[in-house]
Amino acid sequence: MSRAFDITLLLLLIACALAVIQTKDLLGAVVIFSTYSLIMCLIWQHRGAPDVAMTEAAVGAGVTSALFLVAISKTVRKEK
Amino acid sequence: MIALLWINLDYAASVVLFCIGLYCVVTKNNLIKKFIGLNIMETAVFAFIVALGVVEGGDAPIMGADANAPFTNPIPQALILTGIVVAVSTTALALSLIIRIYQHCGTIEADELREME
Amino acid sequence: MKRALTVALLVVVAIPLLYAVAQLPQHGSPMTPPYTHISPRYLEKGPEEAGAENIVTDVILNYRGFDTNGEVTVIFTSLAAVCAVLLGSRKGDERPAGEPSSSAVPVSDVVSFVVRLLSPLIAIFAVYVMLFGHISPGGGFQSGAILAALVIVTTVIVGRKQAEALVPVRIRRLLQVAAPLTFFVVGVSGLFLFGDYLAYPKTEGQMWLATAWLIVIGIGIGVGGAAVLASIFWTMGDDS
Amino acid sequence: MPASALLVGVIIIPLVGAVLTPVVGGRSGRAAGPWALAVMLVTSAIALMLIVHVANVGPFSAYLGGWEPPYGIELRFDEFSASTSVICLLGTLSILFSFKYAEKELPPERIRYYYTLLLLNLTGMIGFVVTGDIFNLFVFMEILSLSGYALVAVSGERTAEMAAFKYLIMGAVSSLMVLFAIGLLYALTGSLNMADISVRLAGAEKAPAMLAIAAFTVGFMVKAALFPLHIWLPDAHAIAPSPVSAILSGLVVKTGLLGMIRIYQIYYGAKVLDLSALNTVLVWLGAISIVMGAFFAIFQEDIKMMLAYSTISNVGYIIMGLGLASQYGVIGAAVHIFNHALIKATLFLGAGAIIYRTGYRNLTDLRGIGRSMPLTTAAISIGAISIVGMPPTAGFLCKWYIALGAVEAGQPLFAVALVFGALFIFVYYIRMVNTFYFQEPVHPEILEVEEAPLSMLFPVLILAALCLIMGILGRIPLSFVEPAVTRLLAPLGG
Repeated sequence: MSRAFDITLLLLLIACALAVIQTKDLLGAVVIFSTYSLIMCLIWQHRGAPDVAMTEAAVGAGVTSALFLVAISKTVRKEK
Repeated sequence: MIALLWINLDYAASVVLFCIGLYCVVTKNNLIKKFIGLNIMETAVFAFIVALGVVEGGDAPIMGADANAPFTNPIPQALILTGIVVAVSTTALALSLIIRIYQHCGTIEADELREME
Repeated sequence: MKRALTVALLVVVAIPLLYAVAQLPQHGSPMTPPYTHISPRYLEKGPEEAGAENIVTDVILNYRGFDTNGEVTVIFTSLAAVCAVLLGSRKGDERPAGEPSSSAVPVSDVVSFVVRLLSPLIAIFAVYVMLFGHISPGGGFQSGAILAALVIVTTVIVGRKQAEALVPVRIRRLLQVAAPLTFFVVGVSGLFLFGDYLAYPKTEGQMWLATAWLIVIGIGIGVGGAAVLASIFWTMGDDS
Repeated sequence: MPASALLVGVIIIPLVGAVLTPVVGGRSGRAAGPWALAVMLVTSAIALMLIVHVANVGPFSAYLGGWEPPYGIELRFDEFSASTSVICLLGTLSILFSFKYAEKELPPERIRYYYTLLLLNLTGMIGFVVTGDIFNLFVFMEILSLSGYALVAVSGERTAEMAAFKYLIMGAVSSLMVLFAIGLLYALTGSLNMADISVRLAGAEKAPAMLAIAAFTVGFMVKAALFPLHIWLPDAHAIAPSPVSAILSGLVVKTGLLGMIRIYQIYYGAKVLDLSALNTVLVWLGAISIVMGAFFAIFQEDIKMMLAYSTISNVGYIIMGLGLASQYGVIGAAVHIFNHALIKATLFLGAGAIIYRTGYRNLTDLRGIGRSMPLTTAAISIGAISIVGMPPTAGFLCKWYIALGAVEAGQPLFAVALVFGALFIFVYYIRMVNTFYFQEPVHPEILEVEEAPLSMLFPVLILAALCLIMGILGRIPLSFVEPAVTRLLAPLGG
């Protein structure tokens, strides 16, 4: 059971990574990227690493995404 | 090899994510997109290192009255805490450079920037 | 063409990588070198000799405290780097050719309400994480990141001016260097009191003191980290 | 003061100095420069004491937090760590050189951050060469890389920012490679202390150990700008402010090479793999780097661009010496790390002084500068003679040793490549010196410019003098690193 859960999460992770690459809209890509971070955070929580999970949730999904959003608002939103 | 990879599934997934990120860094033209790719690579390496410390059925390494062995290895977790901070620092600097480049050149597409040189 | 080449190249890279990671000691087994060599001592003796029940906190702040000293320096470097790249401008800089999308879109009432509702709770959570990093998951940097996230959403809701008024510039300069300076003070006092840089009290009966030091460093890192991350956000948001 | 406290101090003092620079510097940043200079002078004094100590008693350690290795982090000062002295010397002189530069070229808001980043960069390098813990190495590598990327962009020119971004992308990928390799070594040994890893790696699985050294090599080679991975270097080093170019070319590139030496220390000691295949690859890449770097340098008009390409060929020399894995080769390579730092700093700072006075960077525009700035051009000429490797200058002995090493390793072909590369280098430096002294100026006003200001002239002259002195006293560093090289190569002989 736990194994199936693991594999589902890993597949979701890879799917998110591919989706980030495919998305032309940078804003969308950043949102998917923060989802990716959250899934990663779930995996780490599940593997008994709550400290890392918490950091990833706050930094990877939170602060990093905010910085990306600032950069997008100051530049362009669409990839050519 | 496949059987071994099935056991070491976490490591294999990290390698796949690493390659996806590398693909994004190499082929994408948009600088912000390149950098999202780099972030994917970074998380892949972090996932690899955290996976090194995992033990079957392990609990978080927090001692207390109701804690019971086995515990996961705390060292990789400590390393990755540092790694995540390094990653966000690099991201902040890279995005500042991108903002500056856009202010100077009006574009953040790598090929257009190359033409301007 | 370039894509096909890259994919081919990646496959060439990926196969040896996969082959090598397949040969690594088995994932999840308790017999791997990482699990048998150094970590047993940390797991067994951590709470007694390093002062925190959360072994990860023991490792990052005590056993491998110097790494964390470097880590807070890295994030400070990042702040200095962002300032060096973004502040000021050369003479004759032309204004951007493309119009950056204006940030005048008003924030929706729902979002604003929810943020106002949640921010005190987030703040309390951050303080909890900061102070209780030694017995529960979390610690200085996590709480710093949460505080920074709080500052960032507050900036979005109430606007830059009001958010910045919370932390005046003079104090902010000191807060930004709080984390490295805390390490310096604790490290040097360790050097003079116990003979080694970053040494903690180790004798029996003084463990509460070691725990107290862990909390002090945690507060330093939390406050410093939050100040640095928020400053990076503000600096990047400036219309330089 | 016990030696271990000094060893910690050599990292901590510049670190705290750097952190305080924005506060001390004030809004105008006027106090930041003198403050940074004072910090570096104190650090240099400590570094000197450490080197005297290591010459007397051999390598020694400091345990941070009082945890003995492998449980805590160990700082280890050995003969290779003596490069701290070069870091401190170049750092001090570059900061002094920066005074006038920053005043003229930088927006005032950036000045204090410029000095902060310089100090952080130097701290990162000192930590990098002194630490004995492999993850701590990574942390310091990040401090020096991040500050390096920003220093390239600090002048605010459009091209500078693009060069910095290119540097950042390649640098970040290479850092990840190193982190991945650290993870692999940790998986195999369960340890992060270098000496401990070396002991425990002996019985490890071959494939992951091989992947780890491959990842380390690629990662460090990007930092060192070896041939196929050098593409970031010319732009970054040529466009950066001159004092920064001196530090990047003289020191930052060398950290990649010193990192390689650390990895060799682990792998040679563990005897887990036969590294001769990797060494052959490195020797070949080194040879190609020498020739390619020299070849491209010939066609450069921009003086700093030419110096940047010349760095690529000199990295080639060092890699070749390391890859030969023979006593003479490695000694020559290790000493060339020191000497090239001195020489390249002379050249970059000299070029910077000329650009500061004239505003021109192309060789054609600089014709006849030798008449109006005689001291600076004389210093540059000394640097040029040294880098070609003519006796009696600093460059000669190490290249001679590397050539001897090639013969010793039974590969005299590479000695030929080395001489061939030296000829190329000779061609373009002769061209430069010729332009300075013997050609009629294109711009008549070039004859009117004044000699460089004292705070710029002093560092350049000191460095040029050192190039000569190190040539005459060249045996001292050679015999200084010899025990370390013997220890490094001992497992191979057995």
